[in-house]
Amino acid sequence: MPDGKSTVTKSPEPKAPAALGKTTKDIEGLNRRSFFSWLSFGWVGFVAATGGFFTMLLRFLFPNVLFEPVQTFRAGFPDDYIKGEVSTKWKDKYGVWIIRNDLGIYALSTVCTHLGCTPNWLSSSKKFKCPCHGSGFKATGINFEGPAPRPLERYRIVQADNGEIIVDKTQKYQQEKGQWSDPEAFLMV
Amino acid sequence: MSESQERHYNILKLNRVFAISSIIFTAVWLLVFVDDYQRPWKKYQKEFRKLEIEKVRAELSDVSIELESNAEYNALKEELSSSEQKLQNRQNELDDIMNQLIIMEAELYKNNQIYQFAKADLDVLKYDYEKSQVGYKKNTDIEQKYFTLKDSVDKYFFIREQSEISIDQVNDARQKITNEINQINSSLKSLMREQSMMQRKLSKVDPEAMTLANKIGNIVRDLPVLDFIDPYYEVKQVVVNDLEEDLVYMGMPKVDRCMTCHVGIDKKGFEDSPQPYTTHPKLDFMVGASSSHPISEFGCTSCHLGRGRGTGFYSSAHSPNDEETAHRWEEEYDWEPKHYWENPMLPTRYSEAGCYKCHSGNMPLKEAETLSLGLSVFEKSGCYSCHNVARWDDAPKSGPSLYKLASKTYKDWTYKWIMEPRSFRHNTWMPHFFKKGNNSSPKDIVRTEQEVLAMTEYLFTNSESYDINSMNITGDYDRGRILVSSLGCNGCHQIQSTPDPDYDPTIQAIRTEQGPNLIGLGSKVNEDWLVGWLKNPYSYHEGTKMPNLRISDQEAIDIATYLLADKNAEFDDLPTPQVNDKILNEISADFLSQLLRKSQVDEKLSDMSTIEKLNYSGEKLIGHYGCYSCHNISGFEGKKPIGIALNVEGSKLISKLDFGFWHDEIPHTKWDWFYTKINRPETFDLIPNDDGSVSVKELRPLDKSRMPHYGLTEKEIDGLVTLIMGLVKDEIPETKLPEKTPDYLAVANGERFLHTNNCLGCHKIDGEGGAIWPSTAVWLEEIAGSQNSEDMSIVQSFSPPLLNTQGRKAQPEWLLNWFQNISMIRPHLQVRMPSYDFTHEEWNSVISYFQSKDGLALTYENPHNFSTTSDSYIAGQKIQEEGACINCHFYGEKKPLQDAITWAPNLVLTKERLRPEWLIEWFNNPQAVMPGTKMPAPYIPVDEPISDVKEYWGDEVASFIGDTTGMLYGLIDWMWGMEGKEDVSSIVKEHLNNEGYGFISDDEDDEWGDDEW
Amino acid sequence: MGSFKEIVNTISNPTILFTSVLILFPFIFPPTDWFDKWHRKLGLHHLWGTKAIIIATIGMTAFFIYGLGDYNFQKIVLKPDNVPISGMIFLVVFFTWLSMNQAYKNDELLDKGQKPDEFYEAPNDKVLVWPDLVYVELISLIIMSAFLLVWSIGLPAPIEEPANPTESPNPAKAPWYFLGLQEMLVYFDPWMAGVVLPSLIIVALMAMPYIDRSPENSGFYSYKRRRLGISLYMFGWLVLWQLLIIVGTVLRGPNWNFFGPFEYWDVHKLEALTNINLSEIIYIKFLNTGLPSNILVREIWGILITLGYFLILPPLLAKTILRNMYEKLGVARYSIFIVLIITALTLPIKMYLRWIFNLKYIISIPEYFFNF
Amino acid sequence: MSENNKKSFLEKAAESQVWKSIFRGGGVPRNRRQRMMSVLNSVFLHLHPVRLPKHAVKLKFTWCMGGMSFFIFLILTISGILLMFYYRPTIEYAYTDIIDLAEQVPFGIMRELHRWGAHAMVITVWLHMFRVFMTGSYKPPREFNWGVGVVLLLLTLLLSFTGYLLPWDQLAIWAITVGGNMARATPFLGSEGPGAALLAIGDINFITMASDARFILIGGRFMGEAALLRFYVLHCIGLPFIIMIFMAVHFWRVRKDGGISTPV
Repeated sequence: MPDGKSTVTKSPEPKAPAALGKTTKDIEGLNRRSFFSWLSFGWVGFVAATGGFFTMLLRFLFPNVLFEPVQTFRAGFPDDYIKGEVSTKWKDKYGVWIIRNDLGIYALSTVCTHLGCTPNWLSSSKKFKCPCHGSGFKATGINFEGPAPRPLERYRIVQADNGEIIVDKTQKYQQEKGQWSDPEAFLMV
Repeated sequence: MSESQERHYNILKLNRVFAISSIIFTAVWLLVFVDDYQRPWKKYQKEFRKLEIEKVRAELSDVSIELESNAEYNALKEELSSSEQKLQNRQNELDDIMNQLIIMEAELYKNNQIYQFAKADLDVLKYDYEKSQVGYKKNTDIEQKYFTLKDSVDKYFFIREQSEISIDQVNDARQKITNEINQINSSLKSLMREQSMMQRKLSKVDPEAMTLANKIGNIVRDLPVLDFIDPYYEVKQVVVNDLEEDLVYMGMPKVDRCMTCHVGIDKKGFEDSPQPYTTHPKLDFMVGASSSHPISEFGCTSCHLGRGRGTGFYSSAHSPNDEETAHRWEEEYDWEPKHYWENPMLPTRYSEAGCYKCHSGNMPLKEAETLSLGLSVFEKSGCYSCHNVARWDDAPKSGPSLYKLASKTYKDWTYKWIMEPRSFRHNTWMPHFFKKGNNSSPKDIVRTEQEVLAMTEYLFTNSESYDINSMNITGDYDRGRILVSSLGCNGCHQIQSTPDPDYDPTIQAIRTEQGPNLIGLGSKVNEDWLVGWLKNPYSYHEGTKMPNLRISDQEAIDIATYLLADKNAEFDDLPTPQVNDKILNEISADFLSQLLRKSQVDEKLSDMSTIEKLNYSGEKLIGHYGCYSCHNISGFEGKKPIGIALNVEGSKLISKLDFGFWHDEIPHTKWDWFYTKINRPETFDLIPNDDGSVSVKELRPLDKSRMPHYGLTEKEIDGLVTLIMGLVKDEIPETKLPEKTPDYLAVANGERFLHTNNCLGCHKIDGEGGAIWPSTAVWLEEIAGSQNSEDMSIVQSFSPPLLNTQGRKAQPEWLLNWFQNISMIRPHLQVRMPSYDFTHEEWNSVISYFQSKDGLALTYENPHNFSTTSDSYIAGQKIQEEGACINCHFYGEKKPLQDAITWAPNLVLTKERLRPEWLIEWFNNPQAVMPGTKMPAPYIPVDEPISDVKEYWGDEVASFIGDTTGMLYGLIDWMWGMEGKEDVSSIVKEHLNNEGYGFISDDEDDEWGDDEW
Repeated sequence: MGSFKEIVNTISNPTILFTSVLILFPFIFPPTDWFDKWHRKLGLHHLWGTKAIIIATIGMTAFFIYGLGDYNFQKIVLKPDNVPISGMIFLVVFFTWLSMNQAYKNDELLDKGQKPDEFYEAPNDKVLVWPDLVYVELISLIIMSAFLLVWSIGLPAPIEEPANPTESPNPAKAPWYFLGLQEMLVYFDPWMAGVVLPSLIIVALMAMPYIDRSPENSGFYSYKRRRLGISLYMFGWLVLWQLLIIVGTVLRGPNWNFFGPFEYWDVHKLEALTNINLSEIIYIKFLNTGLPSNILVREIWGILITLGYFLILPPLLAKTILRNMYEKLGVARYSIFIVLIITALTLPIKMYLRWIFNLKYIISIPEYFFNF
Repeated sequence: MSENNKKSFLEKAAESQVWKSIFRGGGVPRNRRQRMMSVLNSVFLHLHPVRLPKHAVKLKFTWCMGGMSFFIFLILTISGILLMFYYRPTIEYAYTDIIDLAEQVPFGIMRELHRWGAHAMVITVWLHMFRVFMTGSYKPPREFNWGVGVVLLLLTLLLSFTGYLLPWDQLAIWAITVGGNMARATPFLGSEGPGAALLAIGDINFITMASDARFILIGGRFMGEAALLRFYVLHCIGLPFIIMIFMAVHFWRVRKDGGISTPV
């Protein structure tokens, strides 16, 4: 502190605080071990309590219930879906097509990968056709005509304990990233 | 300078204090964590988990045992091992293929990548190429590049495809080898599906069925602090965004956490488990995911009320069903009524109140017996007459019209009746206004007597004249008795002289109380009036619900003779007091002083004669007690009812209900207040004493509670309280209400119409109604002995017809016509369909109810075409011949061959009356359409060899062999071709007069048959 | 003039832009004597003269004014939240110049054996804070407040359509001061670009005084004596921080594709997605076998390269090029310093690997979200 | 008397008891002592030393960027408090409250001031750091204060980032979504971060969307009401509280570590 001395404050130099560990005449006779253990007990306890506080703080930030819109829904049983057909049952409510083929069941997003319109399933020509700009997708979700840059996305699909299908929209699988081979992108039945 | 001089405290001591306080601090923090971890609901979830484990284990062992004993399963298992053996022999071959595949798949991966990358480049180039065409300068360079690349992309595509094809070929080869084993495996899998599902389920809940890692995870996931990640025991909740919790100034989306403890509420299989684990008792109707009220869309408290966010017994505002439960709860759960929450949970006895929020337009409400009973009682008691409820805005007054009272009855009777209706008719719906707890002191009685005298006087003075022709025919008591029990009077009226100790109020029971209990009429009405009334009720009171039964003069006299023979001597002997001027003055003064000063009142009174005073105070008293609310009384047209409106009574704040001096005697809940008010309306005028007696508050006569006493049973009051608790101001969004399709509305309106007009007092529809049946049996017993009356099929055949499938059955034009012009259909019936004065619209609403109920839209229908020369017609003729329809049915004026007991409608009517489509249904299985009917399915040759059919039934029938419907259409063609007399009533009458029904009876002395009628 | 726009569009392509900046940078901020020699030979030291800043200011202003005539440029630059960036560009250029200008002057003074400019009075020659400093502060407060108020009046704060979590805008951009990080996402997985690298920036900044701990040459502007330090800092601050922000804000359009400042943000513009992992290059292109199914085997090459880069390169450098530095700093400081530097260098390295070899990831274990 | 008359009104006022009680040392600072005292005795001004080396008051040397940052912080605090009177951090109201600030609230320009001030502060803090680096002022004995300064820079960015969400428009939520998604990739602690999958016992994953680092930030698995509230609390209470503590340390250490950077 170069200019500390040139200030006009006349306050006396603060005395060095008494070091905690320093023995004095009064305590010289005492057992050093007990002296240290009290102090260390104290600090250990204090640190533990502080740890408790921070644990509380962290846990406090995770509420026990969430008020989030449900992103998963139960889509009935596998037998509700006919092999080789596209079910549009959940299109309006959840934005999902459920398709069953010879191997199993998968859930396709109804959002066109071009500009986000909702294509229609044309059962006669076996394709999804987007009414906005004419993108076409096969029943697998693969794009084959029109401006859509990539295939439709698939959602996570698993089976509940009672055999019901659960579709989880929080998890998407993109074909171009090779994610369709993920075990939960496809339900084997 | 020694350092110790600069210290005040001994540092060692401070260290010690520091250590102790730190340790205490740590301990307190631990306590905080323990406190947070202890949640009241956890023990229930733990307990439920045990139940679930037990259940799944049991199910799994059942399934496994079943599987072990399944022959197909065992065979498949053996097959599997043998084909595994076979496969082992070809293992080398398979390994080769697999190695080949790996190489080829690597090839494909590469080729695919080349193609994909080239295509990606091509797409970019395509964009550039397209973009380069914008504007004037065409870039041929890009164009050329684009097309060159396009060619090579096509080439790469082809290469990739080649790889794919060769892989497919190899795969095919592999599949050929493994085909057998795969097939066995897949059929094994499908057999074991249930078992593996159970195993999976068990491994999720049962630690013993878990892997070691999962077992550890199972513990770790529920440790304190870590239990936010994926706890097994957790607060469960349902958020219903469009149903709102009323927070006074705003609605908040409903959040229900009831299932946190009531874990089994939506799971089948816990029906017999104790609370709170029990499955919802009506899972298919409520709560269940596939029911019409799934828990995810309706929550719990939207029906049951309570504090849905609560996860503790007390904090969720449970309400006990009765006092005993309350005591138990106090002991077990430290329960007390939840303060600071306006809508505590409804006790189970009132839980149907929730139904009314959305289904206020229905009657009866399916699956809600208590509420339906409440609605029925509310209507019968005429509660709505004094207490406005929007639903009954247009309903007629519930009591009989008093416009022409003087022509019907006597002053004395009227006085005694008003004073104490139940002393005349034990189960009347007319309530007691007097001799209640708050007006029974001798002083009160003296005044009451004068009040009633005044009202009687007013009623008679203001009664309109009504001409009655008296007839000079004598009636026969017995004939009257038989007529009353056979015409169908018992669908609406009882004749029950003493109270039934086993009376159980139900909608069905109340149906027979549509009209008054016909006892003591001799004390009440005069004969001429009664005869006139029976012949045409509408002429006495246009709005009456009593229909016209097309009763002849003789019949009317007979019935009157029978009914009037019953006199209530005890009632007749009750005294009628004299007019007491002093009291009358007091009464008149009470009313006059509302408008005038004391001196003016005295002056006015001295000017009035006794009769004037009687009439004056009578009018005022009728206004005061609100008699006009239920009865038409001249001088009170258009007056507002005297009670408070109940439209949102269930939402009333409890602070607005005055518990008077009863705050310690009656639980502080809305429903207990309502119950008390209905059960003993004067309660809040009384003061409870310590010894159990009551004293009356100091009240002026006009300040006393006027609410009358109905003498209802506990069950009926519960129904009313349920209804009142359902009258709430909640705004329910359209999405949660039943969809108001035309069909839905038609059915709802129809059901209400049928209820209001008591159609189900006589008819039965889909198992509901038919209140008259027991009295049919009584009548049968009388005329044909117990052998017949105990045979339900005979009782049914002599009761009004079932209305099942009526919409599909009848041709609407005919039905409308018939309603307005009733004629005989079932020749054997004594019961008569009355003639109602309903309008066209009303009848049409009934018809569209029938049609909508059967899913039939009102559309134009093609007439049924047929030709009398067609094969079909001739076949039909043959079938009716063989089926001997003539045994029971009239063919025009041709009488059936059998006795009248089995008679059935005239088939000539059929072509106008019934729909061919329904007839097919009917012929195929009469019992399915009308359970209990005596109609057999017509016999048609189905399984017989065609040659036999040709021989016995003829070529025409044979041409329809294998076509059941075709044959039945033949029958219809034949009926459509029938001509003849439609109205056979005279023939029937003559036959019955001469030959009777032909009951097979022990008692051969059939007096009925001899009667002239 | 159309071709000027095209030239600007072309040279602002990250590849060209970054490469030219990378080449020019050591000549502008020479880290060593050799570069300094060329710096002066090329006359680049005139950049820090008075004329240069006047020309630069005029040039930049002219460019902006010219650019605002272009619809596409205008649309990006005048987006309310991008306005501070334009201001920032001027400020950064000016203050870089100001500091370098003073540093060069001081360097000359020091070279002459004189004291730096800040010493022209004796160190103890002090002035009173009241009123000199307090007054200046008051005035700056007033000017700053007035400036902010004028800015607020002139430019309404943006409010777009109501939040819609289901409809993401294309492109979706982080706040502008984080766009440097978002730009790094192109080359790194989020865990690197969004978590590790930002943390390292903080750590590196904090560690700086503990690595460069000689108290000399502090308290005045100077370049010559802290050449390497300033050069490195300038590279991080100007290139990896400011430039990436500008690139991320102005030059990245729909689908995070590159767009020149005068280019229309066409959603349909495509960039070939032909990136390939190291494992694929090795196993598919070179070895012609399929990808091994074992993750460790599949990624062993990438793992070896990475380990080599982080574990073998530092001691190697310490023995060779950076011997002097190693000896000066000691093991601990050197290790921290070198790890920070070579981690920072992974960014340009990966950029070039991407541009040259289409390399996506050196290590690619998407199964565990570990891509590097 | 006549002497008194010559005193200006200000001087007279400065001699009053009221003045003296408020401003210790008394009088209008005319002489050296008074000037020193006016700095020393003011709780606000005594952040400064009494005297400074001459070059340290030269704007060319200091750029005044540290001071500017502090001033902008004050402006942001005041305008921020004003905004809190009208802004409600719920998804129902947040957006419309901002519109009302623009359209209806008197001097709703406070919102513009707050937003542009925030951007300006980011820039001034950066430039302050740049200046400190260029003068070598991070070197000992100021190395700790440089670290504090780095923390202040980080807090400034976080304050700006948390405030960015509050208008609850498309710009806001998508900027925060992009930023917040990076937290998801935190190694081990983010649900999509490397190594998160290793933190599992059996079938139970310990790092999921509902238990990772991003969740702490946005209070939910998806951007929503909880995120808005958390950002609001952090922006208005949490981060200002922390930044003020660090600012106090920073200013204190500027004095204690030898005042404004001076050649050694």
